[in-house]
Amino acid sequence: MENLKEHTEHSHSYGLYVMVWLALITLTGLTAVIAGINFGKLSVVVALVIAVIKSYLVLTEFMHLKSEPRAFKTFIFVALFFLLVSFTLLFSDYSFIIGK
Amino acid sequence: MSGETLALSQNEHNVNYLDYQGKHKGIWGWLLSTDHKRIGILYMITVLSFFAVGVTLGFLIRLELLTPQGTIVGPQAYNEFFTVHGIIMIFIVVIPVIPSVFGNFFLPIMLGAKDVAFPRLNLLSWYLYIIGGAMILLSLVLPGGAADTGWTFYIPYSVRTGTNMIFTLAAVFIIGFSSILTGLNFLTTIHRMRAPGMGWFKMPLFAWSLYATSWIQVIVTPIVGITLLMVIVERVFHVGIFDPTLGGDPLLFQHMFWMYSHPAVYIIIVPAMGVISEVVPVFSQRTIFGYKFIAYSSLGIAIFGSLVWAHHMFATGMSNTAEFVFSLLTFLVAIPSAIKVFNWTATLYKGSIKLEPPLLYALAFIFLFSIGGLTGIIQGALNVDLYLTDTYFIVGHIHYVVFGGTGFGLFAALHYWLPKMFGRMYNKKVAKVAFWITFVGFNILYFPFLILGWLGMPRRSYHYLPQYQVYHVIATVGSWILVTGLLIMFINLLVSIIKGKKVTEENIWGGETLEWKVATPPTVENFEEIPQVVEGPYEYKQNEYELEEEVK
Amino acid sequence: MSSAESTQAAVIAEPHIEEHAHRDDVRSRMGMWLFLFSELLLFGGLFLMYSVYRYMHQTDFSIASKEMNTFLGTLNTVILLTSSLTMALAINAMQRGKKGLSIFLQIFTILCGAAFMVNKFIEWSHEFAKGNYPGSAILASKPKGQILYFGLYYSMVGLHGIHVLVGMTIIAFMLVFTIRGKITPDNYVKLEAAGLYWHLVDIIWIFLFPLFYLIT
Amino acid sequence: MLADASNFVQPVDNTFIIIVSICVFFLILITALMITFVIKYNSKKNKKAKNVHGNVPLEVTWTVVPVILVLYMFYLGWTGYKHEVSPPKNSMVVNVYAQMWRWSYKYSNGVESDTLFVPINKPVKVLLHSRDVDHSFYIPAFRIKKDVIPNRTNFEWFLPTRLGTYDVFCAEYCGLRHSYMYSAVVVLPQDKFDQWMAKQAASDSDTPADTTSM
Repeated sequence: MENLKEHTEHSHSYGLYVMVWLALITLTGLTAVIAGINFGKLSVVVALVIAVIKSYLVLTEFMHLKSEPRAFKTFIFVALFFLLVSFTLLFSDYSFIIGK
Repeated sequence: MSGETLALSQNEHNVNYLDYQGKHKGIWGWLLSTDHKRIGILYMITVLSFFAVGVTLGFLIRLELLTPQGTIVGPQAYNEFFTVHGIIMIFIVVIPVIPSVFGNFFLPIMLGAKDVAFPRLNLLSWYLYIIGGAMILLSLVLPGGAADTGWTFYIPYSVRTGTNMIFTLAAVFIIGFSSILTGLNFLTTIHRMRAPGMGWFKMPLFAWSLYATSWIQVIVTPIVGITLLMVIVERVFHVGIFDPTLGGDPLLFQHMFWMYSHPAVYIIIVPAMGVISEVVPVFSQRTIFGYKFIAYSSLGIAIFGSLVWAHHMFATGMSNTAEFVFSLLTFLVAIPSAIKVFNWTATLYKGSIKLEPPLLYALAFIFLFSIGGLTGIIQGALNVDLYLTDTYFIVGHIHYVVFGGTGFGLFAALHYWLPKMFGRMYNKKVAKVAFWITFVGFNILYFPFLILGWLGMPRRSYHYLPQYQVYHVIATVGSWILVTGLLIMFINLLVSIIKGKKVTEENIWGGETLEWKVATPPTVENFEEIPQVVEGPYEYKQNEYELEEEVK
Repeated sequence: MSSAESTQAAVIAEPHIEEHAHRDDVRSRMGMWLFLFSELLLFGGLFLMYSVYRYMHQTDFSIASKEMNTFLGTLNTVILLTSSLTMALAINAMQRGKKGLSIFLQIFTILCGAAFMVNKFIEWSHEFAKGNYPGSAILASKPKGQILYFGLYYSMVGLHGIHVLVGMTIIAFMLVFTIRGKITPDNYVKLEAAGLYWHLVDIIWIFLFPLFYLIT
Repeated sequence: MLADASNFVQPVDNTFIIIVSICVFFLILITALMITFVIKYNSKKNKKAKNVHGNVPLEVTWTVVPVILVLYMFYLGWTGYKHEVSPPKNSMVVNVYAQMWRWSYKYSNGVESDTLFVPINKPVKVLLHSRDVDHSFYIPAFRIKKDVIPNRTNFEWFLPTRLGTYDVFCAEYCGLRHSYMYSAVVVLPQDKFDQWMAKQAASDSDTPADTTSM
């Protein structure tokens, strides 16, 4: 399957890139504004959610992940999954130590 | 282009890789070669040289421990010896050895490719590797002394000690980088360069094991890289990261360190398991038992092995939740290894077994690795681990896994593939004698460690109480026997490379993987034509035809 | 001239296609992506350390982050995002055979990187002037959580800065290759790889920005 | 040879022996099978090999059986561990200070000592403090060990069950004289312990400068 996609052309238009860029700038502004408002504990979550959305845009559009073979997406998933699991396991120690 | 020159140039590519004269002549033809086979040989020479240094240090450590204190060196020298012994053996020898030497040489051939995906990157990896290795060796002789922290570099001692820490840490970082590059090279090779017809489940199990290993390398090596880099930064700029005087948590260092260094055990052992999965069916002349179970268990080990790091830290006072989770996962990670051991044993069943040197080493691997794995299980039990951790029990365990496992896997690979690589056969009788001496010496050396551990002897101790001496003496005598065996083995192999009996037949042992279908030694391009793969790697169809004949 | 070239092209067309088929762009990009994962996990390790310390010292982190210049941080984010856009456009322009435009966009990307570094320099010298640098007595007298905050700040932002410099160097090489005609509309995988690296640097900053500048 | 002097000796030894027995059984099984096959199916005797591709029920068996066994081992280890981290409320508290390369002990009444004196059959809870690098407080005769980490206070408890003097080691490598970082724990009858404590307290009050230096 991978071989078929070997010569996929990335025919993205300039316009699409500029739109993505505008979205990224808007989201940056949004993060900065939201940081001013005190959401308490939620503010980290909100900031990270926005950062994830931004990274998703960069990954799929600027880095053309959406037109790459499926293996590439699996790779990303593996890497992020590993980080997530490590994070969880690491906090199985820390969150309970502080809680004591 | 005239027909004559065309024929000549083709002929040049059919010449064996040892005699090939490319753009660069003589030694530069090796040092600048991007041929995966030549790079494999470069690795072999360098890794085995480092192995010799590591063995020498280990030998000296054992000599020192012959008496309770002060046999040949002082405590500072002793601490440096066991540290450098650990660093060399772990980071420079057993982590790279099988992927870099045999992976480089045989992975492309086994997949039916002409080279790895990124040949120049491959050469770069080797250069990074020898730079790192040379730095470790230099640290031994530079003023200030070699690192004396143990190979684990635990904070805060590693920010306090006055030895050449920065140099050593940087060296390990560079070697880690080399390891990452090799890993991504292999992953890309396996994904993109399999011969037509070679689906994932027609890949040899050695390739499967390298695939799993490469993933661990690419994913976890950066974590230890950044951790060690932070220790350097902490020492140089006094940046507060781990140092408790700057608010840091020394245990976070241990978490980050083991997040890599535990999976590193699987980087070490899984390729050796791949070798065993090649050797056992070939010398039984039958198909492997449970191909898919073995392939999947490689991946299973890679995945679960990355999730059990904190079992090195049961005694550090982690939260009960962490102790629970990591102990449970530790027990579960034993399962895929157990599956492999059972499958290898079952592969011998109803085979037509030739007890040649490679199989001897492979069987020794299964035995010694089982002891290593089972002693690991013992330490998975929390209350037992609290007693046994940081004693000689763990030193015995790690040597059974790493030396008994990967070491004997390496010896099996050497005896299995060297004739193919150099077209010369070693003396089999001498090889068998060397095997028995090595095997016996190994057990005399390391089994007393397990007893010492149970008796409470702490590890990394220059001095010990007299009640432990008898076991230390036995172990030291064992080290002499082991070194004798190793010397005989390596001299035998070296002599064979230089003036052993010439072998030209392609299939020396009756294997069915692709490396046995190319010339001995392989030509520069490996294959004149990229082969079309139709069958799995260990079909031994002949057996089934014969069976059908019998039925008729 | 042009007709002579085209006939020559027709003559060598077949071997050229063969060579093109032999070249596996997916393979090159796969190698690059795998390398990016290593980079991602390199920073991932730092993010893990960050999360632990922030969890342990929440108020100290918040207090220390007040020392940061949010305006410069936001400006730098915008600069880096823009450079990502121009890098993507540079590759796109090359695909369409617009060499001149691509060269211009690559130069613009490098300049954005330089602007980012200048801002960083201003920020860091400001912090140094205040005494918030590793090893200083002023920082050492602060609560432990704040020492750790600055330790992580300098390590993570510093490492990211090194990546920006490396990225700029790589793009500079690509610029030379483009000018010399080594990167062409049907062989631009090198430029793509450089772009991937640059975007990764951008993504890491996307996370660093809220985690260091916007703690409430 | 190995002393048996605390309440944890039995559970640790039992767990160890049970797991070792299971392990030895499997080791012997594997080794015996390998040797049998190598002899029985040697190419001299068995010229033709037969292909056995796999056997799913067998694979499942040798996956499930080990899973059950390791879960049982986990249970043994976990219950033992739970016991070791649950000190009784009435435990006597002793602060242990580790530094390169010596141990010191401080009782709740301010008495200090280089050797740990404890009364027999009374639970003792030790709080572990490090003054510099990582150490590990290890008493083989009691089957306990816990790391001593700067910036953290770990604890450990035990119930001494036999009179005598036992070794205390540092089990975490801590530099040049790590292996000389010995100390001893002395288990005394209650009355002897009280006498010792009274004597120490008296001598401490003679030299008050010493106690405040901690």
